[in-house]
Amino acid sequence: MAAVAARELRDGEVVFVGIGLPNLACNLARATHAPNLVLVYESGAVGALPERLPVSIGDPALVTGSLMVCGMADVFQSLLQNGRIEVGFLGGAQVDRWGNINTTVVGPYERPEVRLPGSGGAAEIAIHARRTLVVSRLSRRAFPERVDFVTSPGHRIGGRSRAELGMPGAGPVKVVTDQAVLEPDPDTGELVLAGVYPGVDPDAVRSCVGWELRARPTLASIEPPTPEELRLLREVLDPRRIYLKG
Amino acid sequence: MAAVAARELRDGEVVFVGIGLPNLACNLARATHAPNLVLVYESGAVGALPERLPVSIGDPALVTGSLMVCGMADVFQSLLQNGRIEVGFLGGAQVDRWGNINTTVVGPYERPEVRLPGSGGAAEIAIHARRTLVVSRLSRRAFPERVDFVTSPGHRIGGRSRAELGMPGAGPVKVVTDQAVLEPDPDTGELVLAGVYPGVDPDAVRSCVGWELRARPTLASIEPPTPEELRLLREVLDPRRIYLKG
Amino acid sequence: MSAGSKVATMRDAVAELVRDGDTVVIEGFTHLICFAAGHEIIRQRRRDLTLCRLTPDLIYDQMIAAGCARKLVFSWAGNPGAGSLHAFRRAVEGRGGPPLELEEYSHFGMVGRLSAGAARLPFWPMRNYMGTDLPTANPRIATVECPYTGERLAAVPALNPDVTIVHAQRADAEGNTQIWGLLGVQKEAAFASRRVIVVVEELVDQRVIRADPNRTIIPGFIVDAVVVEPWGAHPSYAQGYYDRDNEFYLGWERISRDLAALAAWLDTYVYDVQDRGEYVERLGGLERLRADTRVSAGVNYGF
Amino acid sequence: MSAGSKVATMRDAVAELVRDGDTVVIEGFTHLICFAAGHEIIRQRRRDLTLCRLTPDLIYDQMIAAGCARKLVFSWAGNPGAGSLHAFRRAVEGRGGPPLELEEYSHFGMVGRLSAGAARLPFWPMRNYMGTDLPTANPRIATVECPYTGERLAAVPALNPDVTIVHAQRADAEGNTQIWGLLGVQKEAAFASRRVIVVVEELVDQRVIRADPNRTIIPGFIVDAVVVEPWGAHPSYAQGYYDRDNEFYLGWERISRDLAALAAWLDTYVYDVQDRGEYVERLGGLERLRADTRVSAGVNYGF
Repeated sequence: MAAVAARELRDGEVVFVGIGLPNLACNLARATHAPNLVLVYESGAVGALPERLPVSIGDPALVTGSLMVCGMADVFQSLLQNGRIEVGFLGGAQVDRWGNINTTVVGPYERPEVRLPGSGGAAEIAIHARRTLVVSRLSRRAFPERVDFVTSPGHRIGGRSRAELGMPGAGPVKVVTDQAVLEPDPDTGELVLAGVYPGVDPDAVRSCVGWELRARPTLASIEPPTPEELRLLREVLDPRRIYLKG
Repeated sequence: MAAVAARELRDGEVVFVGIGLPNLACNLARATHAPNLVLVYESGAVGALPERLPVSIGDPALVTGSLMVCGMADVFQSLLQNGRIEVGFLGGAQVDRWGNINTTVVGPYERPEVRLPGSGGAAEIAIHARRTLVVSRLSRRAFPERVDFVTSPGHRIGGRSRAELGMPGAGPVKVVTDQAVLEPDPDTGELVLAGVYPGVDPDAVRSCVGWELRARPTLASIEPPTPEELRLLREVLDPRRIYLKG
Repeated sequence: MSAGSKVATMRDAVAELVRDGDTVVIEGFTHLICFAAGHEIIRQRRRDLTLCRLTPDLIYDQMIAAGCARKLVFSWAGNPGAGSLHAFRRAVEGRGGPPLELEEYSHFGMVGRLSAGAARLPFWPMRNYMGTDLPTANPRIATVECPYTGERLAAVPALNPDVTIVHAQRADAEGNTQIWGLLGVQKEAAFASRRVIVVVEELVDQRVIRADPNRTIIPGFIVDAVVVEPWGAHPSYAQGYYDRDNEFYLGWERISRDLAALAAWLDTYVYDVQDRGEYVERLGGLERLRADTRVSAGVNYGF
Repeated sequence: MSAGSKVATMRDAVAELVRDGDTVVIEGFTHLICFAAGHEIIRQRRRDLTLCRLTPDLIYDQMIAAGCARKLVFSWAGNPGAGSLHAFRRAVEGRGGPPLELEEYSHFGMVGRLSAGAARLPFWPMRNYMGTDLPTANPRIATVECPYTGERLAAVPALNPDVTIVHAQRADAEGNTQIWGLLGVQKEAAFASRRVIVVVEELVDQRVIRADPNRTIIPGFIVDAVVVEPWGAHPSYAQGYYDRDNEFYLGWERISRDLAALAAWLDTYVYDVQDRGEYVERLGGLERLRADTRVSAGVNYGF
């Protein structure tokens, strides 16, 4: 997933990085085709060059040798709300048919079955980043027809579009999973199957999704990670396999 | 005037300092009875210990060796609007019966006879400082019944009190001139004669004021500068007589 | 210029400045989280506190477990990079533990609340929350109409805590405080607060502060007490002093899952220790976390 | 990480990024006022500019005299510590000189306008202006209703300039910019602007910036051009580089009072010089203003 997500990043872009796979993807991109990627962390580290794999978005390694450290009021107002963040990464316990993401609760808010951490910066990233990339492992639990709670709005919320709701950003342009890549239908914003990993049966993907998953007329076959990408991920970026589950 | 104003400052207070006489008064107070006065300049220098007489509120000597330098958004929001400034100094071309001050225009705004610099921070200082001290030379031109333009509101504006207008600060508690000291009447807020300098005839003061100047039942006689105050002012604080007109 | 010293022990500072029922902010985003103050509040058995932080982190999970909290105001309640805050989850999921009232925002919302508090404004405007379920979960998230465009923006209410506790690398005895590395929202939290406690790794002569005034985040005249508490932010970190103790964060997952283990941990490392020094001793010292040296060059303040 | 260099000459930067009719901000409160950019704008005979600054200072007085300005947006129009801006006064008092439209605020109002611009909000709320005549003189000062208390606060509209010019002590070739000493509203102005020119005393290797990231005020990715112009802020000052030229400020009183003297000054020091180097030459060098050395100690960024 990290390698597939990394390919979505263009050199020189300003990216709002989350911890875990997004961080791996960004550092892989920097090590390969996008050396000038500017990594921005919600903690206030800008242009970080982490010398070790950061274990939190506030890791001291993100500060040492960075281009700028600013307070969080500047992060959210002058960078994110200002429209300076070109790509935002999102992940979540639930991603639904319209790309809405839930990181708040499984079950009802007042009496949840599982209480998740909540928004953090995810609500405003989903609203303001010029575009977002969603990274999530495919499973029926994780891809319901409708999320229990909209933490991060996608393309259609209660029947209303992002434009109607006045959201500056374009929303999720790709949902990268461990088996396939979903993309919003240009007209409706509904997530459709855009491509599968080598050897993955589209019907297997459909069985992991809680709605009638439509597909693009022609499915892209997604390039597996190159040996070089694998080497960087496994030997350089995450040698202790903290985030690489394989 | 500097010496008389200096005596109004209490040790440890946080003072919003203007350039010129207010700066002299604050540094005289620091050199005498108020060594712990915290000088705040609208330029963002906090706890300045100027090694030379600052010639502007942004003088580099206010930065070197200060306790904190902050941006102007912090000066006006976190310090002034937050209510952390205990004393503010104001001066102006015109001071009226109610302690309103004009530093904007003489004559009509659209076609002024004399265009003055304008508010700078004076409007918000008058509104937010816990109390203000006004320093101005006495003259009929400078003390009209009504200012041509209210830049800094005093105790009564168009008949309305500070409380009615919702101003956090107490407004001008003293108007220090070169002949006398005026104070607001506790009930009406109208400026009345509170004290005269040695040898000054109250009627001489009245003739310099554009309204029927009332007086306190008993006038305070204002102590002239002590030899030590004069020495500090003339030899240490303003040896080149930049602000001391005598 | 040197007003009276505000240096106090943690015990005295908390006894005097943190009261039952207070709204308390212990800020520091990943960096400089003042666990030392949280533990003293637990030891002094403060109750009915409204605890506010963007990321409750382990410190509020511990305070919730110890029964200090009536309410939690927050935006992200996880164990950063490690898992869940189980005392928090038990309370919210109704699986035992004291009940806990929630008031939930996003990070931007919490930053806005403290910015409004620091500016002494009643609200803070932002473009946010459209399409999310947060305003439904938290009716205090409102809207405000722009007087120029007529558009409706989101608004959050000011947060003005009774007491804010900020950990910093250094301060002088008057409380003039300098922080570098991640700044979080400490400045806003301190200015928004009625009372302020600054806890530092090092107490320095005022000359050190005056030699680099651009590094000062909090001026002494808004500070009520200065507590000198080396290692006071462990298991979080202090840039230039010590690294984050990730093993501790990972280990908390196991401890906080198990009520008995959690109670035992609080006994051993909080209730049964006199102060921070003894806490560090029981951990066998923390030298393994001592930071390496990457000293920046100075800049010229001459004129 | 090192994107393309943005280093340009002042001539090219102004030619490309400052256009007739633009709304222009040259910020710097007493400190770091970029006279070098103002003079190049005069030389290139830009017209119909809306000039915005808290304190127009000598630089805008010169640009007004040279006919660059259609409108002035400001909060304090004096010659700091020295007297009046006479080109400005002539225009406003109708005593000759090109007409000049005014939009007047207080300092707080201007700071709020740029803060709103930097946050991409349409307005900024504040407690201000009650009892003053400023809202009458400037109807753009409005009020906004608090959604929680119902009280009416003052509001100022966002200011989003076409181009902002900031002078700084140092930056790298990508425009990552560091400032110390007085910070004014430069950060807000840069983030509020469509285009940004950074003018520096020194171009430094990116390693210098990365060695002390807390000093960075403006990140390179919002900067369009980096101009290296030593002494570029004269007669204002650059902390650690050179002092304010007070004799120049005092002398401006006499020059600006007299149309002929002012025209002659512009010819000699602006129109007839090629660039900043020649300007400094004609002044006989500025070594007398060179700052003394008061270097701060570094701090440890290790972990």
